[in-house]
Amino acid sequence: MDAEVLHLYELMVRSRFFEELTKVLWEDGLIPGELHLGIGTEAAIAGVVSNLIDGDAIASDHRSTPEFIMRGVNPSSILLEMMGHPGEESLCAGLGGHMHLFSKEYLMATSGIVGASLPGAVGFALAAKYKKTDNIAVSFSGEGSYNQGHALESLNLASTLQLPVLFVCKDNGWSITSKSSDFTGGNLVQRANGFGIDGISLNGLDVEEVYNAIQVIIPRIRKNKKPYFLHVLVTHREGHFTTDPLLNPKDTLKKYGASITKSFLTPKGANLGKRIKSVGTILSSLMEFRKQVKSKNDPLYITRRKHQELAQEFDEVDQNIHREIKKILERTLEIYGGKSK
Amino acid sequence: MDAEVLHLYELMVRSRFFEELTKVLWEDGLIPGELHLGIGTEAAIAGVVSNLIDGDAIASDHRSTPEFIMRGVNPSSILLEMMGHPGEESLCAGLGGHMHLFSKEYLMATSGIVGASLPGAVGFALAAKYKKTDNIAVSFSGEGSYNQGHALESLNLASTLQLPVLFVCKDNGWSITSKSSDFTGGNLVQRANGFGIDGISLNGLDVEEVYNAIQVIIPRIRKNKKPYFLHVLVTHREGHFTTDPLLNPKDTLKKYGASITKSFLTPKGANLGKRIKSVGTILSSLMEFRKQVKSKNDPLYITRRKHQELAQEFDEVDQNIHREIKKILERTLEIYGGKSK
Amino acid sequence: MKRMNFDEAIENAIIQAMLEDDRIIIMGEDVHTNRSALVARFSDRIFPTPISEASFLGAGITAAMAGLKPIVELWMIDFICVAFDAIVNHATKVYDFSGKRWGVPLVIRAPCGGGLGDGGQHEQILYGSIASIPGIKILLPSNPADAGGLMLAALQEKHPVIFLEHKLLSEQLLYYLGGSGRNTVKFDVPENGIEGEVPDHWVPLEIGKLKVLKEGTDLTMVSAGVAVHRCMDAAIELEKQNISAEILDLRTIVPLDIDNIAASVQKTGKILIVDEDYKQFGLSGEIAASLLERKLNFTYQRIGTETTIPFSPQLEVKTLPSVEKIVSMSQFLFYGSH
Amino acid sequence: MKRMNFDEAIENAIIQAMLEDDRIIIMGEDVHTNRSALVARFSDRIFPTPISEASFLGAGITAAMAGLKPIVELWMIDFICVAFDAIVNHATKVYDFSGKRWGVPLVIRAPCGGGLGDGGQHEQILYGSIASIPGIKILLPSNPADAGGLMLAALQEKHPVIFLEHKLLSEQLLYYLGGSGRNTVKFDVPENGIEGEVPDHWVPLEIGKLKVLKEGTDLTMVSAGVAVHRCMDAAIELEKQNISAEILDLRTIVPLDIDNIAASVQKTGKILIVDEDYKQFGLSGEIAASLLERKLNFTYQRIGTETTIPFSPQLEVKTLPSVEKIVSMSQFLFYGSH
Ligand SMILES: Cc1ncc(C[n+]2csc(CCOP(=O)(O)OP(=O)(O)O)c2C)c(N)n1
Ligand SMILES: Cc1ncc(C[n+]2csc(CCOP(=O)(O)OP(=O)(O)O)c2C)c(N)n1
Ligand SMILES: [Mg+2]
Ligand SMILES: [Mg+2]
Repeated sequence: MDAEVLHLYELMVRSRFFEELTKVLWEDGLIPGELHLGIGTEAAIAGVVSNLIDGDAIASDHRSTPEFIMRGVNPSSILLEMMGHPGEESLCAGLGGHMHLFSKEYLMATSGIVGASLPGAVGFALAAKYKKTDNIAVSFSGEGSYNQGHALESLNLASTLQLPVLFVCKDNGWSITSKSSDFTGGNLVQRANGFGIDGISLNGLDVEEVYNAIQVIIPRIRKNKKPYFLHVLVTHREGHFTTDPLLNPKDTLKKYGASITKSFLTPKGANLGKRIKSVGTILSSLMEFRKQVKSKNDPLYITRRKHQELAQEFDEVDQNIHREIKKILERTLEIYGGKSK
Repeated sequence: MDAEVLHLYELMVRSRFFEELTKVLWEDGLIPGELHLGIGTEAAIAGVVSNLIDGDAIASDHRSTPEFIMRGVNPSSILLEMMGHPGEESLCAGLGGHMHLFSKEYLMATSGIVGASLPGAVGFALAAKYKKTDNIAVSFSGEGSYNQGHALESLNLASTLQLPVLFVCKDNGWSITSKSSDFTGGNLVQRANGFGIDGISLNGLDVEEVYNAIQVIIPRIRKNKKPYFLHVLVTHREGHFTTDPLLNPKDTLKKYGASITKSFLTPKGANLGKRIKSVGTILSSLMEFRKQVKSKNDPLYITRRKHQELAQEFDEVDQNIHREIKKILERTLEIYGGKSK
Repeated sequence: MKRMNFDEAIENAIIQAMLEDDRIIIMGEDVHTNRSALVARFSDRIFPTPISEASFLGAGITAAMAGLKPIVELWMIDFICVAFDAIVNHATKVYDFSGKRWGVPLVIRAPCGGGLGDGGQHEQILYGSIASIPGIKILLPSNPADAGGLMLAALQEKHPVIFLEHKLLSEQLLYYLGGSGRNTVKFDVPENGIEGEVPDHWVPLEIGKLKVLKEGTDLTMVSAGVAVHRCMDAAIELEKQNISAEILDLRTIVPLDIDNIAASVQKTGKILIVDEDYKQFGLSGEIAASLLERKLNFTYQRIGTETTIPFSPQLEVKTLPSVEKIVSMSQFLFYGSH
Repeated sequence: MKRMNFDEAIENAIIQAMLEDDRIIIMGEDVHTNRSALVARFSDRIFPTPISEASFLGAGITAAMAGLKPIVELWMIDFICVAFDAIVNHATKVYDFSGKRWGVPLVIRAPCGGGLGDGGQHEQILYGSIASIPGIKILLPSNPADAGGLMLAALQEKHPVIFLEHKLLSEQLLYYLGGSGRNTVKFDVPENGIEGEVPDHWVPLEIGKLKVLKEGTDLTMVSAGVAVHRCMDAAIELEKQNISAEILDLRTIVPLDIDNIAASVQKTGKILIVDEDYKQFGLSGEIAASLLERKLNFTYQRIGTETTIPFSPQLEVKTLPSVEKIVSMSQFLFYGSH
């Protein structure tokens, strides 16, 4: 199990570091638009994604970066996409952005329309079944999406067409500023049952709990061609989106300077080498930030605490991923800066 | 109870005779468009409608004639509407037709879009609650509609806003040519439960069963301002719509001549008095037709069988309603013929 | 050359395509019944669905992205509205969002149009609303040969296509929705639309090319679907009055064949657009704008549906484009008065 | 006269209306937060809802029919697509279906428009698709005074109205959606739109009347919302080139104030339509057709969004109407070349 734990931890840390990086880039004005982070959902997603095989498909929502990173999509291409870089190297040539990430190669699609992951996954599963493969499709979306018509219809559709779909409901308890318990009649596992779909509710902050359950669930879906509903409790440590004004009082928000912005958004200025140097500083502060998050609701922290015997290995993973992400950032900024000059 | 049974029987017979009349008029080409009859649903609807009070609202679907008749909306105005008579006397001035009947006076709305009764009833209930009345809203729709997004959303909406809605699901087991059990995951009472709504499944062919249950259910809705789900088994004795080609082989369909058509659609011809005379013949054959329907699935027959002691009273009701409907037809045709001359 | 009904031609072209391309599947409500001939032949490629347009159209999109070619059927185009998001925010957007790397080869097939006395929720065409969204093609054939050829073309597209099938042209729909159980009502069915010559082997028609149905010198009439036949009938009337109308059958609403419309208008100097869809913010406007952008000089009129389609047949007939209206509007265009 | 922000003006007009008419309620996602000032004042008249646009908009229709006046809010107009059926087949149809006996006094309020770098599913305007359906009015104000006055007018209507609120004009939306947590991005916010003079007491503006923002002699520019401000900026540039543009702020998309557009075009002989919505099958076409129907002689050009709005800000700015494009197209209209 140790190797598995370390692998899962690695997936989670990679996603976490990557998202923390996007957060800084966003604050620096290098990522346009709203930015919805999956920080706090990593355990749930790692537990699922680690059990996927080639040809499995994913449909996700406005908070899909962890899935893309963990599934192995080129992180630099994701970063460039989120930065709106209009070029070949960006995942979607700069046309999609962070709410509309698509990878044909990995059969991954997203949508900013609440609930659209569900019909999306149903269609992927239909294709997989029609082609007589063993593949499945996974839908990732928030608990709020289970009140949206096309999502509810999709539960019934997958159930009656007997399709291999895993519906993952990432329940953080909130939809933007709405407390979901006030807006959800009944409970969601029971709701899935009402469409003839079996389901379970798990602690999505505990990656092993999810992983172990999924190890049984996914093979069953592959074999029986029947949908399954996985309800996981997660947190959104950053609010609905970055510097969610509802979570952060206005005046405390100005703490981040415009460091990278200055060096990269200004077309003329210091040479690229100098620009990239500032990156190291930023990443180190990310590391710092992450370590401060020792709340018992942090899936990374929970894993470390449960496996104190692996403390050293965890630290090594941190260091490796730190280096990896730093390289990705450097490469990305090189492409980005090179083009924007 | 006898008085109640007779009253319920009367509601059912009135609806049945009226719809059988519309069937003949349709076959004669006097009613345009598709015609979806509620024959076979009368017990379920009578059991509910008989428990409504002034100010209660109804949202229904493409098969709403029984509700309109039983609620007391002027039958002649309904008939004129279904005949597409463009005039003041028609319920909707000829603009709506049988799938789009509206009565502002009775707070009754319909829609030909599957599932639209549910948000419709939710909005009516919201208004009733906001105005601090004791009124409720009833949604009538088929079991197929419970797979439609806006319908499912509405269960949740009524549940979370705590609205006095009675969702009546008229389950005939079929949606056009689709066997509903093949297209419905889980069961519908359980599905309603999954939205936090209590529900029950009843034999909708037994008017007393429905009536007795509703006598308890509706007052509870009025008081608690909480939705309730009523699943009733019904039949559609005429198929999806009149002379449903899937139920009736093509060549047996020509049995009805164009009697009224000839006299009423031809602008010039015999005078009105003569035209109306032919009506008597038609109504008598309706009576005949109804009596032949002695299947154990006919709600009227079931009531008569259960209360053989009331045989004479039932016959009287039949005779009275026969006269009533005949008068309505005469009055209607007079208006219709008068205008179309 | 053989002859076929309109709906037969479509089914025939689909069969040809399905035999050649096993990625084609069919989804929709009651398709096991409505396409029973295809079920007999391609059983497990026909997927009947619950009454859940939003989800099965949405699923059709990702099924297409994953390598299938779904024909997603709606009972009527009016019901696209419950699935409109799948069109506006998904089917038409994926190709762009993906950096033009991922296409959605999806065909949406839906009956449309009025004249059956079914009322305003069941007789619309609605292309005016859909056509505004970049990224989807819309076809509306007027006869069996075009219907088959365009269906085949649609099934070879890499991007979403809406294939509209006018109810008054389809024997099957007239039989089913029009009330097969009675011979007491008559619909104004265009003879040359419901049945006609078709090729022995289907060849895809070019999408976005109109057809000149009748040459003329005085006036260009642009139309599609059933309205084309109304124009043809009106032209006979107009000939008697020495007005020679050129009649263009668009066949494709998006993309519009503006080149050929412009060529005709340059010749006649006058255009009358006859559109069964809602008049406002739709086809007639787009044609006006496109011609003006080309700096053409011409006089212009249009006929379209201006209100909710009334249930009453007497009112319905006055609301939909009719031969009378076309004749009258042509006279107006010609003489400046009716 | 006092001064207010755009969103403040709307809220202020709503407060005035709610005080006078207790049938007005507010429904929508997160309205308890986004309208917290109204919650404080009118607590039980604000109904926050689940993420179920189709059902709460549908419910808003019958609530209106039963005597209330709901303001149904959407997070963005893009999301109307999941509730499109409620517009096309219900809100706009009930009055007709009921024989013109039952109205639906409903106001749909929704942010719209691009310029925030949010991508093609969250920056649309979509009135081109909606406006084709008879029976609904569409408002798009460009400044606080019009916003308040039109909102009040909308709340006095007996029929459904869509009130569009451009994100780049709303301090609140810019703060919330634009990323209040950073001062590292700047949006191209029209100064004269986001804040301005408003009356002390709101008086309803007449729906369907445009405003001449600037008189001119050479060229008529027709526009609405943020695009109006782009036109004003372009006009300054054009003045330098001795082109005098008359600028019309439509304020109302449906019904169109064709009389006043025609009057201006009759004077200038030239029209440029600047439309942030999709160019095809939309506003620019409808104006073209309506002017041609009146047999006016004029030259015509249009600017609109021609593709899915790209996420990349560099591409986005090239896709939406811009001062540069307007200047260039005006020159083209004027000189026949750019
Ligand atoms: C159809 C639709 N309605 C509303 C929105 C606006 N919106 C974006 S995210 C969101 C909340 C989603 O909540 P949930 O599904 O719980 O996901 P979370 O953000 O909590 O991960 C809303 C309402 C939208 N994008 N699409
Ligand atoms: C949104 C939508 N999709 C499809 C249809 C076509 N349609 C009309 S009635 C019907 C079947 C409805 O079945 P059910 O709800 O069980 O009612 P029933 O006709 O059996 O009473 C369908 C699919 C429609 N009217 N609206
Ligand atoms: Mg959530
Ligand atoms: Mg049924």
